[in-house]
Amino acid sequence: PAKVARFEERVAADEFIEPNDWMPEAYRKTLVRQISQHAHSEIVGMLPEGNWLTRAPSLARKAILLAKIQDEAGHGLYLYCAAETLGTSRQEMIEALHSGKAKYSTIFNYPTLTWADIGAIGWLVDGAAIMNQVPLQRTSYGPYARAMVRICKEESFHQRQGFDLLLQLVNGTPEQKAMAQDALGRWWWPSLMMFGPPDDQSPNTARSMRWRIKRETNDELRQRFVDATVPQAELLGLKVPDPDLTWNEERGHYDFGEIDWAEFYAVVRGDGPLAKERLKARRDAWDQGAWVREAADAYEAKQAQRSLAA
Amino acid sequence: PAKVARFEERVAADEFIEPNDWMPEAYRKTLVRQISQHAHSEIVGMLPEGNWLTRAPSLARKAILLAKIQDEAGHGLYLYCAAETLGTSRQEMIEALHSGKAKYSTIFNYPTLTWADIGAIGWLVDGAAIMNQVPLQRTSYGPYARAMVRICKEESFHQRQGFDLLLQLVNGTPEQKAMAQDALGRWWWPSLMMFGPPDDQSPNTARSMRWRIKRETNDELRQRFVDATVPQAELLGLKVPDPDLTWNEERGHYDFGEIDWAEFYAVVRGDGPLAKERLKARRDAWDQGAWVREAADAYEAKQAQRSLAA
Amino acid sequence: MADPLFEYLQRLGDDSLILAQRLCEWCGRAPSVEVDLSIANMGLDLLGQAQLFLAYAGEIEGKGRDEDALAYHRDAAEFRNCLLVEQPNGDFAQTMARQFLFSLHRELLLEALTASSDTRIAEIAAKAVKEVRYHVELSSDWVIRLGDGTDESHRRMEEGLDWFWRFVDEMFELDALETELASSGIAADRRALRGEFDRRMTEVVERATLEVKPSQWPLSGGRRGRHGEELSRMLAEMQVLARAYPDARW
Amino acid sequence: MADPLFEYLQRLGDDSLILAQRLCEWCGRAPSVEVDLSIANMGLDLLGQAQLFLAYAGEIEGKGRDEDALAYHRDAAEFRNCLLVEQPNGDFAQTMARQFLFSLHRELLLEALTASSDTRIAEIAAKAVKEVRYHVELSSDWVIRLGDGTDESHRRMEEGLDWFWRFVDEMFELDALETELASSGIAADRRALRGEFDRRMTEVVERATLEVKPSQWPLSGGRRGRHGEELSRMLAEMQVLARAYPDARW
Repeated sequence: PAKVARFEERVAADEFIEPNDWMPEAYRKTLVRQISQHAHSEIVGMLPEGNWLTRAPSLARKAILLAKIQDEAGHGLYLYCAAETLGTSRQEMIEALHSGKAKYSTIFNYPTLTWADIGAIGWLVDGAAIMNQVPLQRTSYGPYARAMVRICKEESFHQRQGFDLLLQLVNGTPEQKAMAQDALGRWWWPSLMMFGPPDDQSPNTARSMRWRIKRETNDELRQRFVDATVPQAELLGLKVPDPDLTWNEERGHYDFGEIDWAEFYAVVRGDGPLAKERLKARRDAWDQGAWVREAADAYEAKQAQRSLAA
Repeated sequence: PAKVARFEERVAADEFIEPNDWMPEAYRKTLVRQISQHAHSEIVGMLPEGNWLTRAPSLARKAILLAKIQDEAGHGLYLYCAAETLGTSRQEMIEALHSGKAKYSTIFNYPTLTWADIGAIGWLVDGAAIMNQVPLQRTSYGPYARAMVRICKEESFHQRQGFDLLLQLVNGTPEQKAMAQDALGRWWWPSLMMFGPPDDQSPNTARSMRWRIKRETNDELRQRFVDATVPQAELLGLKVPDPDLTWNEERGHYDFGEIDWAEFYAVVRGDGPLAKERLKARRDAWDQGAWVREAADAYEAKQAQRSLAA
Repeated sequence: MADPLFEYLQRLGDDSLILAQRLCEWCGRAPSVEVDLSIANMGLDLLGQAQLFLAYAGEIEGKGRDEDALAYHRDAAEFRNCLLVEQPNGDFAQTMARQFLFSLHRELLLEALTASSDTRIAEIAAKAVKEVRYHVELSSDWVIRLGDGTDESHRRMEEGLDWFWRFVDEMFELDALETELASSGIAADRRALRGEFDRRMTEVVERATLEVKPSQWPLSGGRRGRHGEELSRMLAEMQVLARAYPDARW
Repeated sequence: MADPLFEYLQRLGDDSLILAQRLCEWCGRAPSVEVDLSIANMGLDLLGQAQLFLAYAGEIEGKGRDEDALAYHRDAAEFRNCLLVEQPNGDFAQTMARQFLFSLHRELLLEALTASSDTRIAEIAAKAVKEVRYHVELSSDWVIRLGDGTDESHRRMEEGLDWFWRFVDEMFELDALETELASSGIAADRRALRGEFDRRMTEVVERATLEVKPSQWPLSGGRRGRHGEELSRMLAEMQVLARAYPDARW
């Protein structure tokens, strides 16, 4: 109890908790769940973008997309490492993903249907991610906070690239503009869902905020995202697919329509449009790569033995 | 020896030898080799054509090509059955193919690079096959001869379709015409090689002809093919890639250039441009289908047991 | 808004076309020559049906597009096939599961359409239903044989059916467009076919010693052009020549 | 006949472009996140090299084609890459075998080209050689690790090298065009690189406890546009958007 009090005190004072510091089990568990979910999202998120990598319509755009996907793999790595400092191995985390026990962002269960979706993902999905992540640069767990600093810098770069891709489309041929509008139409609502259930259905929020694992509520972040994104859509000349969207002078915020929570919970449950395909792709990659990982281990072992013998 | 004499007599009298008749071992072996090679050619031959099936540029052409490939699978089946009447199982023949022991027509080790190649295969490859096969309708082994009757009818249909495909191309855009010319340029020489080595390097020809397994020599058939095909090329307005090709008034035949026999023997040896890919494709199909064939066998066995028990 | 009949004919034609294209991918790669033959057979039937429905669709549209223009010059979002038929082949068990689920629905639909008040549709359906009846037989046989074969084939067949389950409901959806066409006797009421589908499907699945999985969150969107990620990839291959040489005739 | 320098630059650029495209196919499917990262890394380097060589090629041609026009609007027969780089990925061992054989040849070629009398080529080569040196290291490490790993990885690695052996000679062919360009100091004499290639290749293969197979019938034709069956299929995917929307800029 003295430990707990001391811990709570440090966190309240915005001190960083480090791997070897004492922490409550629930704090550790919540963090592992949150960080590994974030790591899995980066890795699964490579798939919808990778779907258009081989079809990118110019060499420059192909290089930008490949670099972006590479960054995501890198983020996945930092985050797995951060989670490992909490005593959970990467193997365990990956098995939890493959068994469906661990989650990843619901958004990656939607399909990328045209090239414009690559722009929409950069602009909206990375945009939403930034909203979530910027406050986490001051999260209470040191390794996580430091990973976030680096990730946020790259994410905002990605967001600008996504916006730029769409800008090119809306200034292009009528087909290109239609493609961009269609993409916004499909990605808008799933992006809003990225912030999670509404506050009144998010029971752990209070504790996570006290622990500085979360620093703002789902609804606050969602509102901030809408407020930031709607003007950008106007800049692009694209229509947000929400008839209820209006500027509320009094609140100083946009009012927006009701999210289809039935769809949200279905996707969370693992029933997203491409949920099965995504998990299968990850599992297949992992299973088909097993012999490579085993070979690398065997080689390391032999090398260790050789240097021992030498 | 009396049996041999009686056999030779019957063959010389153009009687059919049937599965239960006595026959010399060498006759049986030669036939199995020849028929199974022919069967394998039908099956491997599905691959270069299948390569363009998913890309056929009109629905009608796609249907024609699919029907053609289906016919080839059918030919493969008749021929495997004909060979089985000689006491060799299909399993054995397929294993011989996959181990590289059994051969198939060298032509199928060349790649199909454009849609025009589908026309060239129908016109030239099926054309050459017909030259080889028409005389085999009167071959001495009954089941083989009867299979040939049916096969020849379908092959000449395929040849006309191939010619028709090319006719459409040469009457089309400049790119289409160039595609047709390029295809003839690539398929001409390999087609001439389909008739096998020159007579003076084909030691078994005499015996095979005596046994009516072969009814004309390689060079005779090759000449007949050239004589029939060159006018067709002229009709198409395409140039045969042979500077030495000229009509020889005296012989009443076309003279033509020397075949690159080094290439021929390399391809026979298994070094054709796509030889490894073709065998791998067949092996993979067979290996990946093993569980299906096993399941079918297991089901048959269960059914047999059930009807026994009933 | 496009003519409802034009839309409907595209749905009918695209289902056949896209499944035929998937079957073409098996060419030369089936577990045996006999199977190669029967897959080609079904592919040919489906191609023929696609040609008839799409040719008629082009006539109804009246803009001079024939079946090839529709097959080769529409983007993925313009295709009206159900999601099931565009799904990748997977292993042979998956291919047969897809074929069974689709063909069974299709047989019932075509049967109903033989009574369509549109005589052209009724004629095409009368021809096609015989072909599809055979596809149902062939694929049922495989479902049963694999389900009741070895442990491995049983597992694969169960996974195959399970994998496609979420695409079944879409085939029985009746949207406003089809409701209207059905009320004038042109289209069939897809919902009315579901009972018979379930009955016959269950019969086969039981004979195959398999279990029907509890229903999953059903997916749809194909009829509105909202497809999965694989369709555009398939079309890139299928349409490549027509797109690269727009002026050519073949 | 096209300008020899234009031809040569396409050869250099297409080798990079086509291999980069193959590497892109691995995206998200590698044996580990670390491997995904390093494949993406090599892909990016190769893409960059392709852009530089093809942009220069377009300038030399002088018909207003830039690197994208060349990448997206040529048919398979117009591509000038060697056959090795267009070969399908196969398993990870095959991918690393292909990468090792190509990168080793490429490092030697680029090293020689840093002394090209064409300063633009020399500059590109100077930048690229550093990148490719790292690709050689990375792929050698995998050849050794897999060759000297488990029995399975040993077998796969051996099969992987064996599978690509027939495409090696082509990379050292010096046709009339390159002979002429080499005599004026623009191109490198590819034949002169073979000894060093064999030496270093053998060193790695031996450390990997693998055996070099007796030479096979070598295949070539890529430099003349005679490719295998897979290139056109790859291009159908790569070029689909550029072909479907010829007027669009991206």
